[in-house]
Amino acid sequence: MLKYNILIGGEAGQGMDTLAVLLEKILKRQGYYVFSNKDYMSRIRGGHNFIQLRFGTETIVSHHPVLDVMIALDQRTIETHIDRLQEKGIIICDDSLQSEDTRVISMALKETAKGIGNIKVFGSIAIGAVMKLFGLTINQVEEVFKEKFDGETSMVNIAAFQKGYELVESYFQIDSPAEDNHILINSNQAIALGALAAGVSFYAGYPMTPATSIMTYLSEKQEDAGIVVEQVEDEISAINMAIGASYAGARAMTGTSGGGFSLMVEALGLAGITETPLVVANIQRPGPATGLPTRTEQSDLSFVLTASHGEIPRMVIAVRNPEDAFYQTARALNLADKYQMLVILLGDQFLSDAMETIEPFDFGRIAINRYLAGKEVVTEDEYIRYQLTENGLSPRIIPGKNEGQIVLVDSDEHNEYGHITEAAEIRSNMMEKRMKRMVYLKKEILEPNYYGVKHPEVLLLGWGSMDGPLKEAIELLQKDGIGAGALAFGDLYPLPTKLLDKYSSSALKIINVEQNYTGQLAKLIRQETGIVCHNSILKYDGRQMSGYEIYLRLKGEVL
Amino acid sequence: MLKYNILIGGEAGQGMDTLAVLLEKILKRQGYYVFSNKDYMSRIRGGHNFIQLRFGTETIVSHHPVLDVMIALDQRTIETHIDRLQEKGIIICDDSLQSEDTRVISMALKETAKGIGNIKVFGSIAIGAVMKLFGLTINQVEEVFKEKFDGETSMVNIAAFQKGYELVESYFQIDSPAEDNHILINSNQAIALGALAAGVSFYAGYPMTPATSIMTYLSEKQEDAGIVVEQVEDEISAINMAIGASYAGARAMTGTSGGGFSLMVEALGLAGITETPLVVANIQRPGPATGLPTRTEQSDLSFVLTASHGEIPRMVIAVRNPEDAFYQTARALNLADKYQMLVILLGDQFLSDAMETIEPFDFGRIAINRYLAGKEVVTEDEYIRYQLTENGLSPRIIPGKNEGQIVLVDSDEHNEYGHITEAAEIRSNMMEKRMKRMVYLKKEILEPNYYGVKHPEVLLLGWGSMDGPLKEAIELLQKDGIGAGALAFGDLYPLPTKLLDKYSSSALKIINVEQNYTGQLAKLIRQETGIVCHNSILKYDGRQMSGYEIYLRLKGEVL
Amino acid sequence: MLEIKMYDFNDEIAWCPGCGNYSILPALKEALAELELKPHQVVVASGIGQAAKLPHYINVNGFNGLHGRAVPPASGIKIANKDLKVIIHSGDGDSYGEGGNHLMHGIRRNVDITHFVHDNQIYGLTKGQGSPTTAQGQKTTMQLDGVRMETLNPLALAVSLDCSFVARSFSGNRKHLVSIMKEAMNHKGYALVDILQPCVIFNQVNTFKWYKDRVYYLDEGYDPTDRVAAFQKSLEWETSIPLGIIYKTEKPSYIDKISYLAGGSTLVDRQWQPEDAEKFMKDFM
Amino acid sequence: MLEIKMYDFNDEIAWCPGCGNYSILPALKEALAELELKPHQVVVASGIGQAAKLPHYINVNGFNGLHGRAVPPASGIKIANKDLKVIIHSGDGDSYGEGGNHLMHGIRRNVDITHFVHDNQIYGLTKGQGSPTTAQGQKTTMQLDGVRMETLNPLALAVSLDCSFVARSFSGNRKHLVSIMKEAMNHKGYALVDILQPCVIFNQVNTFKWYKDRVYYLDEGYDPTDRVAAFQKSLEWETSIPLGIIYKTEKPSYIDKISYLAGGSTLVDRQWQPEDAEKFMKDFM
Ligand SMILES: Cc1ncc(C[n+]2csc(CCOP(=O)(O)OP(=O)(O)O)c2C)c(N)n1
Ligand SMILES: Cc1ncc(C[n+]2csc(CCOP(=O)(O)OP(=O)(O)O)c2C)c(N)n1
Ligand code: SF4
Ligand code: SF4
Ligand SMILES: [Mg+2]
Ligand SMILES: [Mg+2]
Repeated sequence: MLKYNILIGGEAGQGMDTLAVLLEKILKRQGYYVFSNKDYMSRIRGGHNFIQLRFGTETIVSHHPVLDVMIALDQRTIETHIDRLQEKGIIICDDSLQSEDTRVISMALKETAKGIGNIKVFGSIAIGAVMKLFGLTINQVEEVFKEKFDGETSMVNIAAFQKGYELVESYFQIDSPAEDNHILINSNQAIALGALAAGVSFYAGYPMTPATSIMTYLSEKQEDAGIVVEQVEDEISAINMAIGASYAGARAMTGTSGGGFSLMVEALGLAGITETPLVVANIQRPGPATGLPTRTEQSDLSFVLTASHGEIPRMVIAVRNPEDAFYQTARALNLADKYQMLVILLGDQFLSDAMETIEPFDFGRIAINRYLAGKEVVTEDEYIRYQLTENGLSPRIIPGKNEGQIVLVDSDEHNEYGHITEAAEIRSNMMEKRMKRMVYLKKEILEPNYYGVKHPEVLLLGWGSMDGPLKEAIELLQKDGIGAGALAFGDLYPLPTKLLDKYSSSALKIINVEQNYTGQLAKLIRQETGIVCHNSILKYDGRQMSGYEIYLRLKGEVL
Repeated sequence: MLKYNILIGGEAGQGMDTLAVLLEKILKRQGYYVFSNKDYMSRIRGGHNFIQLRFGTETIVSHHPVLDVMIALDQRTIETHIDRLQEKGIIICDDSLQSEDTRVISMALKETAKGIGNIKVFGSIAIGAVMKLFGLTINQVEEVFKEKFDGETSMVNIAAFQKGYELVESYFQIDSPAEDNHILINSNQAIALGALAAGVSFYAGYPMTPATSIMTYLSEKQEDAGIVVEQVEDEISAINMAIGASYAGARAMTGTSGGGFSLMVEALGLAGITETPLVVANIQRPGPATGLPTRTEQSDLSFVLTASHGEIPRMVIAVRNPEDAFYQTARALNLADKYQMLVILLGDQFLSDAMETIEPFDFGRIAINRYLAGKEVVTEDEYIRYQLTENGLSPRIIPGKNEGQIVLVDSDEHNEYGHITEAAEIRSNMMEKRMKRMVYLKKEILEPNYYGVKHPEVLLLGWGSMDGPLKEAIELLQKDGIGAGALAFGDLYPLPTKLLDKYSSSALKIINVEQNYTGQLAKLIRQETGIVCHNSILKYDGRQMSGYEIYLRLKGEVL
Repeated sequence: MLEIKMYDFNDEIAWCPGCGNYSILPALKEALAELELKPHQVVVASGIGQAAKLPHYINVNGFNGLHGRAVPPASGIKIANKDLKVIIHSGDGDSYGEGGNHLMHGIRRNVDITHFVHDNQIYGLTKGQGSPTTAQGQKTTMQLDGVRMETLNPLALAVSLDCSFVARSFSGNRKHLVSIMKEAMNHKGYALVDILQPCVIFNQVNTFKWYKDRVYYLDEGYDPTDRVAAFQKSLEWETSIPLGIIYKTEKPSYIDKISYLAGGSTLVDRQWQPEDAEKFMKDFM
Repeated sequence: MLEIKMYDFNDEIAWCPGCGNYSILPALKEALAELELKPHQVVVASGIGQAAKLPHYINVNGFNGLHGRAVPPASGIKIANKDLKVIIHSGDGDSYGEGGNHLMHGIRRNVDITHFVHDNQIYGLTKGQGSPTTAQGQKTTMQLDGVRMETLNPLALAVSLDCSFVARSFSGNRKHLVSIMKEAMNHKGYALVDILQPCVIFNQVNTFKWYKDRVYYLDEGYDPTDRVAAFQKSLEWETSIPLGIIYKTEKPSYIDKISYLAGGSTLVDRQWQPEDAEKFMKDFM
């Protein structure tokens, strides 16, 4: 299958986002598979940003360094990326930009746009040209423009598109796609949609890149869905408010990035000791501290495994792609309710901005299970919030519903009624009650995705957003005849170990592939299983490894 | 050697603290070794508190469950502890309390006190009686009372003491001690004194049991030492203020307990990325959340190893006893300056309240090394705060001292000058620059204390406050002819592994002994070395294991 | 009026004998009884401190959260279930110190909760350090040479934030306290009531007598709707301390501003199936 | 007066063309030059946001800390080295939102620092969400139906806390801004200056013109030492917005209250040997 890779680059504020949205939507509507990712700076205007957009007739799960087409909105784009342009690639840019390169198609984009009546539409000319270069039809173009812009604006843009389409000749070959039956979505949107599907009715948060878009999406839908999304004064408030809402019986959630998560740490323990269901999404970016706000990293795993003083049960799930993000969010919410506990979802900037064409979500697969106690608890007796039971779970009711029954929860150690206690025996019982969940969770955890041969000699280990790149890397390795396999973990804690045991036994080399410095998955695996990785492929410069990059580094550094 | 164990119990507010301070000081001044620990509730009046005081003519490093004498200020004390009183033990209490037990010496404490002129002095009568029971002299008694109380009050109390001394007959045997050349101190006081010796000039904190006493002690001395101790609005402010002061060139420190530490987590990363020297003391108490505010636990180790999003270099040191606390605090401050990094000190409630007689501190052993750059940096050139060097450390100057040179630090990723950067290569260089310290630290770390035989069959592993109890447990095991040894870790991260490798190789059973639920040291050791503990002795009810308890549990559960 | 003993709970009370908190607890029960709020309809939220132990001593729903963090969960509870009567009882350190940011923005959020601050002008539970309301210069167990920080005036602060109900009462006058509590709970929007409460152990300055000698009661003549006058009134202290409603303003509460919530069911009772979200997928088609 | 170019720094400025921040930066340089403060004598501390990038664009010492946490390090810096001139430049979100508690208690602490808030009434760097000073009802990228929170009035807040210097200026009037900056920096104690700053990208309501049409300058006739009058003045907004010193009061700063610090050397220059602490061991003898 042929896949093509287009880069759109320029300064913040030049409208690359809009161009990319238009182009990827048209391609998607025409039936192509699309995968796009964003590389942008922490500023609103100026600097250098770019979007990479891959498309083809089969599923695409990773970005790729080699470019076929570049739409350069400024000089810097050409200079920065020209080395990555394939020999027969094309650069489309305004004729005001300078380049001796023969691959440049320099067009009077801005002049032409002015002629059409609005200089702002020059980008649409470029899109038109690109579509033509690939010999694509203009199917869906009008629809997409009309959805994106108001009446008149859409007309000028369509005219601009057509102009661009006319100005060049078709150049690349591409198969015609099947009919479009996909959605195009990123993982943050999928988390938000998963939360909506699973009945989240309260979300409290504080803006922080790259987590903000979860909240923005939910906020947009709040009236339509009848939910409340509250932007609070700080992340401490966000998590405590969500815990309050959850105690009261709403399905509540919060989300942030590493810095905000750090501020939430104390309250994780509050959810733990009060046995309040809570899902917290940490959409990672490179730390420490403010770090690189708009870039990507997977460096909060070690942290979230033990974040908060003292000891609480917790589950940690990394989302791997938009599809996973949707179903895992719903699952996390159900597990939080089932075990009256904390579930942490890990995403990252790469996933939060990477758009992928996937199967539409099956809402029939989602169930909303609240596990609230039924009428057997609603007696005339006092309600006992922390009743000691066999499995550590106490029947849960919510306050205000049963006359004569009250619900008392406490951040201090407490007895079965929720009252402060300092008794040694009760304390021990309560610790055991809470921590027992970790045993039950072992039955809930899902094994990692496996890609590769049955008995891999080279076993790659990764998690979260490494899923797609690992899959692509394995395909490349297999083409080279290397007996490779990769495990891509979603559930991380408790750590599922069956497939790990299975595939690691045959492997001569086990290599963790992570977007961090210390090899956090490898550490976790060593701690939990004693399995030691022989090599590591690590990256911590804020840019996501592609499948191709993993493949190259493996061959260069390890194999 | 004979050691005796006295318990003083009653309600909060009945003055046990004062009695204990008087008694232990007198015993210490007479030349006895003393070890006392506190068990108290999170309330100001009422409830049940007690202090256990062991003394003898040799070093004592742990408390002990078996009691020789009990001073019961209320009925509940008798009921709660009578089972622990040895067969030939004695209970001293007011005749208003009820007990059929033959070991009770019921005295008209309150009546007698009234007779002396102040009912409040009844406790001093009890102390007098106790001293007599042990056949002790009244040497030092007057001095101690006079130091503790104002003129008149001290006279009435001395009179009360004498009355008590007269009312009973001597009963126990005890060797006469050597001359007093010790100090009597707990680990929080030792941390504070270590900080003073090592030149801390700014301490910011927020009250939180059991860390408050560090700050209280420093606060008392602030004028005398010419330092500033600031109680701030919250722990976030405390750590950020300390970082600011440290950036400006003061030796700065902060301290708290787990809940406050949780709030400091984001700023740990700030110290990391700005390469600002910082020592944070976390005096642990049982979590999660508010937990058991006045009790003890060692459950923050896993947490502090990776606390904060992203990745920073850090050192983690647990203090093991007051002597260790003093020298380690000074060492931590020097290391923080040497490596321009974060050092976390772990203490716990047990240590913070346990008074121990130890050798006076040798202030000559303390050096204040600030590692600030000398004049070679003070040129007319621009100062480059994050200059890339071989070992990752950049010469450090402080702001305001060199005309023409400025110091710029940043919580974002930055270039050598401290300016925000998003460049991939600089980012990678800066991560490596910072993290390199972990390699150099390996040369700084101190091996754990080892107690026991040369080739132990049973190897106990513990850390921090388990040091004394482990030592005592090993002595007991050896008396039983068991070939046991124990490693008590002070430095925890990076983990020193030489002695661990050495002693674990011969051991048939390795057992971690920890005051937590999840076996946090065992996890760390597994992660770092692959060495797996075969059994665990864990306790998480907020009460410290004594050496004797470890011994009993080992024999009961493991051996 | 409901029976007061409905709110009784037999947990041992851990406050010191003579503590002002002992007067606040029965006042709350009385106010609840008079407002005919049944135990299951009420939630008392608190942080950590002596005052914050109150949820354990009364038979209503209770959320005893983290130090300084009473306001966010209380807000979350009310937003989730607007049918509940949500009350905060917490200390001055908890509410104004560690929790200052939540108070400030909680007032701006104007969720319909009533916040009673047991203001003993000291950190009681942690043994007597200065709190934001401890007088500048006062010696404490931590500030041995006197508090350096300037004294916080919580009422002036609340007025500056246009808090919808701002009042002061005193644990030493049950009748006044009950009546202010009732008015505060009946008020729609964020209501802050600073209750002067002697701590007999750690605050030897602001004793029962100290307060008693200084407090006076605002009368009919005082207009609590004038914000500037309220600000001026809030500055009185030291020699004469006004008790009563300092400031009051009518405006939409948080929930009023969300029409589908104000007019519809609570979030807790929202009817929703996964398929109801399917329509949102069109954004991604 | 020093040469202004002494403060220039050639880092690329990441603010948007037309941003009000561009007028604040040279005003600061001018004020510093006029006060003859050399680069090494000054520290600019900030949090995170667009405004908070300022330390990168000026050649003085800089501490660009965490979001919302500019006040604590600035206070620590000043306490450690009272000889430094410590200034904060940060945004409204940073100073009043995430950092609200530090502002409140920083004012009470009254450390001698000058806090300039670039108040664009929006979260700029994170792309246009409502900040504490965004008008209630205003539509933003997050609050699509308008901000529900009530608008914070930072000056009223500061006056309620008896902040020792409270002023407002406008990025659109360099002369006024420079003169207020100088007065603020010359003032001893905590000085808060709220600077109206148009964000040309995310705040289409409070534009340059919007401010320009509304601001007026307090004149000699206004007495900034009357706290109640200052409170009243601070409430003006909407149709006419006073610029100038709203409130000012003379009182001991934090360092003044610590005699050995006020009279002695800085903490940084303190002479101390380990043996100097030996005397404290007597407590444990
Ligand atoms: C994060 C955190 N920091 C500190 C503490 C310790 N702490 C508990 S209560 C308290 C002060 C309480 O003072 P106040 O709110 O005035 O209540 P009071 O005891 O006076 O009623 C403090 C500092 C804590 N529990 N958690
Ligand atoms: C703990 C934390 N939460 C959130 C953020 C994200 N963040 C960075 S700047 C900012 C808002 C800045 O607004 P403001 O202070 O008004 O500055 P402006 O950009 O408008 O100048 C936010 C929410 C962060 N960096 N850290
Ligand atoms: S310490 Fe003070 S506030 Fe706390 S219970 Fe005792 S008297 Fe009341
Ligand atoms: S987003 Fe607004 S505040 Fe930020 S630089 Fe641009 S115009 Fe200025
Ligand atoms: Mg208090
Ligand atoms: Mg702003």
